[in-house]
Amino acid sequence: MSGYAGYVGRRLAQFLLVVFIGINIAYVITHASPIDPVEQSISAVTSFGNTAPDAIEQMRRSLRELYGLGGTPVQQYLAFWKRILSADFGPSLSAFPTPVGTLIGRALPWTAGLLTVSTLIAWVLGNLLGGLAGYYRQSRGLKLMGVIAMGLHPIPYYILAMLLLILFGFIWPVLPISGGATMNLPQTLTPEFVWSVLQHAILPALSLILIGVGSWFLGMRSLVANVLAEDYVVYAELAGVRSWRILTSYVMRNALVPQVTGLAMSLGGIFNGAVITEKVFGYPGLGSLLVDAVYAGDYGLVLGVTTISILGVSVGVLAIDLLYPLLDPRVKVS
Amino acid sequence: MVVFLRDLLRYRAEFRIGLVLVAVVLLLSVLASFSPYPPDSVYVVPPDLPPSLTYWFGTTSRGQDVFWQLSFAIRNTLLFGGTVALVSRLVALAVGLVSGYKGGWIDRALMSVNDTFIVIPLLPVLVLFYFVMRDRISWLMLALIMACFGWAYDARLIRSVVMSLRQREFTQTSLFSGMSTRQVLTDEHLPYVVPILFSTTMNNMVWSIGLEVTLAVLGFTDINIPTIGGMIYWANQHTAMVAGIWWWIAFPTIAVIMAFIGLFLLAVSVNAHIDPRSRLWNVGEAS
Amino acid sequence: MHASVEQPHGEQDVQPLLVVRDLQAYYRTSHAGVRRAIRAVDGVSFAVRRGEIYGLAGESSSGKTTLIKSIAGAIKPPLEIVGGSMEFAFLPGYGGLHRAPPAQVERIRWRHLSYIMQGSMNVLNPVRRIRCSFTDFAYPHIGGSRQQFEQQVVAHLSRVRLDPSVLSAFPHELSGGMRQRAALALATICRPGFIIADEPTTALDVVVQKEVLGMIRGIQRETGSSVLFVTHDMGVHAHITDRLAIMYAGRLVEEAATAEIFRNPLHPYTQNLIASLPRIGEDAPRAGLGGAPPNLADPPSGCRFHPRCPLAREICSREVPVMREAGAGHRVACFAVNGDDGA
Amino acid sequence: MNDLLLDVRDVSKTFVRGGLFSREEIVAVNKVSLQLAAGRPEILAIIGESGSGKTTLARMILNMVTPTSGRLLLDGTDLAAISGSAGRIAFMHKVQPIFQNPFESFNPLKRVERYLLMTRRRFAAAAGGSTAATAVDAALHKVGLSLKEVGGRYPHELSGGQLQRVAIARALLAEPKLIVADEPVSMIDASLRISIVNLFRTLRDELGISIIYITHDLATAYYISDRILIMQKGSVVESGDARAVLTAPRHPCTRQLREAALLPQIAGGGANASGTTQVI
Repeated sequence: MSGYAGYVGRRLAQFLLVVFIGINIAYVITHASPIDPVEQSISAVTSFGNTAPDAIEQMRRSLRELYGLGGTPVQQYLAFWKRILSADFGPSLSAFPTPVGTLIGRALPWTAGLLTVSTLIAWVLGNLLGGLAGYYRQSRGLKLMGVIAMGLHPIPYYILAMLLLILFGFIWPVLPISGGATMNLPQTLTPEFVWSVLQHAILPALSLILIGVGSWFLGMRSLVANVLAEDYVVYAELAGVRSWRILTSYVMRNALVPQVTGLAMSLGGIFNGAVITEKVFGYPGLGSLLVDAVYAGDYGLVLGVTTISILGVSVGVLAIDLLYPLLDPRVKVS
Repeated sequence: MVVFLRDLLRYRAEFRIGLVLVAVVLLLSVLASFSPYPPDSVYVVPPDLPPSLTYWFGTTSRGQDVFWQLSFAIRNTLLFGGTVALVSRLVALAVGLVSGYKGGWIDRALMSVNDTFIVIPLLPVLVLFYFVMRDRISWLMLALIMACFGWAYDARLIRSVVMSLRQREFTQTSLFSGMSTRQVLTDEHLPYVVPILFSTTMNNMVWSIGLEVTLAVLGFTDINIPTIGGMIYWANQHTAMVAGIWWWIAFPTIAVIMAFIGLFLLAVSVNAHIDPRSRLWNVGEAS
Repeated sequence: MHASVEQPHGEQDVQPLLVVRDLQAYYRTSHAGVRRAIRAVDGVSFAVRRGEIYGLAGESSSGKTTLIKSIAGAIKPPLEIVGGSMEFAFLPGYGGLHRAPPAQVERIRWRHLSYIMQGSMNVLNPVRRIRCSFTDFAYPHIGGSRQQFEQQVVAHLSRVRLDPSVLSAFPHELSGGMRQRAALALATICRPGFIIADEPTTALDVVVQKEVLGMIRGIQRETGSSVLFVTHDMGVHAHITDRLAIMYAGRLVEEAATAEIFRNPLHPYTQNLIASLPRIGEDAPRAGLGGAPPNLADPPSGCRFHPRCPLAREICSREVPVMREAGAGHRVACFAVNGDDGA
Repeated sequence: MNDLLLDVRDVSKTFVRGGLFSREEIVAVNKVSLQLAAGRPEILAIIGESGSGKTTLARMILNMVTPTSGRLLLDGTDLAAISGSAGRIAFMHKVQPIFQNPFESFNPLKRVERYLLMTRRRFAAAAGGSTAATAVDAALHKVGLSLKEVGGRYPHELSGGQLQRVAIARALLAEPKLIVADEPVSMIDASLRISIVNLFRTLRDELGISIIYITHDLATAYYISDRILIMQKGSVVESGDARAVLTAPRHPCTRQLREAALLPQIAGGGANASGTTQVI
């Protein structure tokens, strides 16, 4: 088992490195600005309406502190880390004085739910269909699906989300195109609420799933084509092992291994897609929160969402990495 | 190289389709040089006209000819994607070559950093960047920062190609034939790296253009330079869909989808062509 | 030209297990509009008797791999069976696995016909435990309760001197020799009547090789199986096969008892091949054959060996020699040996 | 010190696998010494099973791998001291490799004569007299080929035997004193193998080149080599005159190898000792 311990150690180290570099990038960006970010934020906030002068002063103080603009560069850097590590991003400017943490806490379940469900559906569906398409190469339906996947995969999330919005918002309005649930429903686990959540999630999830399925489909299809040439598959065919068993336990099972690594590597990109999709469909998750925070000039909120995003995606990657040995027993050796 | 291209043209339908799509988009972008209107002026034509013989793609609510606006936009968008691809290629090539040839702890360190850049979700970081820069953001600045993030995946690919090349016996034959390391790199190994470089360039352009469109429609770029995302941004600002000015959104969308699918098909077909196993697949299917 | 396979000499009463008649297997490709046929197996006839190890020797492009692919029914484009038949005694009337109904083929695979493959290192599914491979391959044929089956597997593993614990291992956890023995156990667990062994020991170190060959011999003798043993290594043939056929450029050139081939080779190719092999304790210089094996997309006319043959004469480039009895159980396809009336 | 062409003194090579968390040391070569005399060309066979370290030893002699400890001297020059392109060229002028897989020895995208011409230009241009093409042709003639057969051809257009001959011709163009051949005939077809092996003998006798012949095949080693070195798990277990070692092996490991080697001859008098169904 020491092999697995070594593997876990390496993955943990990589996780810490990702978080470390990610946070440092955020630091460099926020401190490289040629403009005084505090005054800019304040002017952005105050331009929206009347804010009492003492509230502005309080904002200015907390912003200065938040940006860590006091002291030497080293002190600024350490203060920045302290904030991140204590997950304290101060009060939100746009929803003053609600703490940024509360806002993020409210949005996080929406994003996590949407992202997890749609990513899993896309991954499972794409790999299943791609696997079948690679195995039954003569099937016309699967060939057609390949062409569709080739057309869907390169389209960016925004364009697809917009097309879905046009289709289901203007041309054939059958689905809710905005929000996370019907506005005035109480957010408790009633059947109406759950049904409404599901309905509202269809379009955002669909735009994530369509593109996801396309890319997993193409990847799996070419992986299967390679696995088919492996000796153990040829051998099992010669042994008269049932073709369903060959497809599942020999072909797909082996082709899935790199697709799991692929999932870990593309989590960041999928998260990008979720941000924009949420905005298009007014879904109340992190993406909408981030974009609205920019419009409102809410520095603490932007920084908070960015940090949480980096952390969240890294945790997702780490989780996949830790599960990976279940799928590939060879990991302990290399 | 010539043979390679000829084979691609002859045997890969994807390559032919991709080439046609990219050519159409390129043609459109070249036309920008012949535009009768400067790109940034507004109200030069009557607003809100549907497509007609005079205004092929109609006009916008801001009094711009969609056709000429689109040709500027696609030119800028391609230029943007090209810049990101070019700069990130330099980084990817440098990291991939060093990592692949040096190996050892240098390789391990570089790949750790590399994997980090693959994982970090870029959109929030870019949004943060815009938030800090605001109106000072320029397309070149955005291109450079995207390039700083867009090299990682391709560096890994290049590294794996290089590592396998380094282990192949003909590399030793070349060295023992008295070739210098530089000669081995440029004469013996480059022909294997170039196709990878080409296909990753196409994929990288798809990626960066997609991100640029996303940022632009949110208004997080320099919206005064016409790009595809910028056009959609302005159309959204004027609620073009609701107002029925569909051509303002439809044509840029069609153009950019053509660019995406075209570039992607080029990348896929080159990739498939250099993979010997899928070549066998084709032989099997041909018979 | 027509090569006939008569009943094996002197054993009319025993029906052979496999009879291959005038088999032609080509790779047909069409590349850039140019149709090409690589005639990898072109008119091969032989019979494998019950309970013998029949050796097949040949160089890299001799077509021996294509021949066993055809016999095993692993025929995928661009490979095509153009003519001839391959009749197994346990699958009569079809002339080859590729013509039999799939249900029939599934029934006989592994039960009657099994396979030990080239590069046996990679024949075991890397993400499945060895136990699962045994279940996948053999359980449908053996049946019974799971415990009985497992007992049977364990007992069989002991024949190749493997501990039952390997069943719970993944292939990468075993050494090369252990994997090869596990593959051997897998191929013989159903006590098949016919085993195709394709270079089964080529990748192994000599000590392990000898051990594995001994096990193949042992199991074969115990079960009475027939083995078609294919390898380019003449040392291995000398060690394990009963009869030996030499293949050159898609055709058989000679067939006899293995000892007879080594003591009294008749075909000039075989003669050169045997004479060129160095042996420990013999210091005489040896000469190799000139030239190179032909390109099977465009093979020489007549006897395919004639451009390299020291005994070539005029007829050799014109006509194809057929396999003829040149002694007791010794067949050879050569005009110089059989005389010009060979055609 | 010029009485030794090659002096390998107590070299070891340890590979480290894993990284920060799991470290594993593998001793590939363990304190091996061997000498080749200058001016007295010979063929030295290094025999071992996979994992015996014979290939790592060859790579150290070719300066492709740096030893963890010990010294290698070629013609009095310490391999560790070689630096710069001039030093490298001078080294390769003395030692040239032949690899196992002839199909991999040349870049599949390039014509094979490229390597011949390049070698000639880099190592023997000073020799002057003939043009590069005639020199290449002459080298090819030594291995039984000609520029007419090989010129303009890509590797896939030649057979394995031909490619291996080209590889030898290329090595000859550097006019080396030593050739290190790692399993040079294991992928060559049986009917062509012996002529390549004979070629090595010719190189020794007619061109005065010493050859280190790495193999697992005892029979060819017996056939051409003067001296033999048996390796097991990184160490040399037995060495000496080829005939003596192989006909009367002393070390149990050598004996085991010798017994396991399957020779292409029928043991004893009867058919296959097995006496199964048919004895004719």
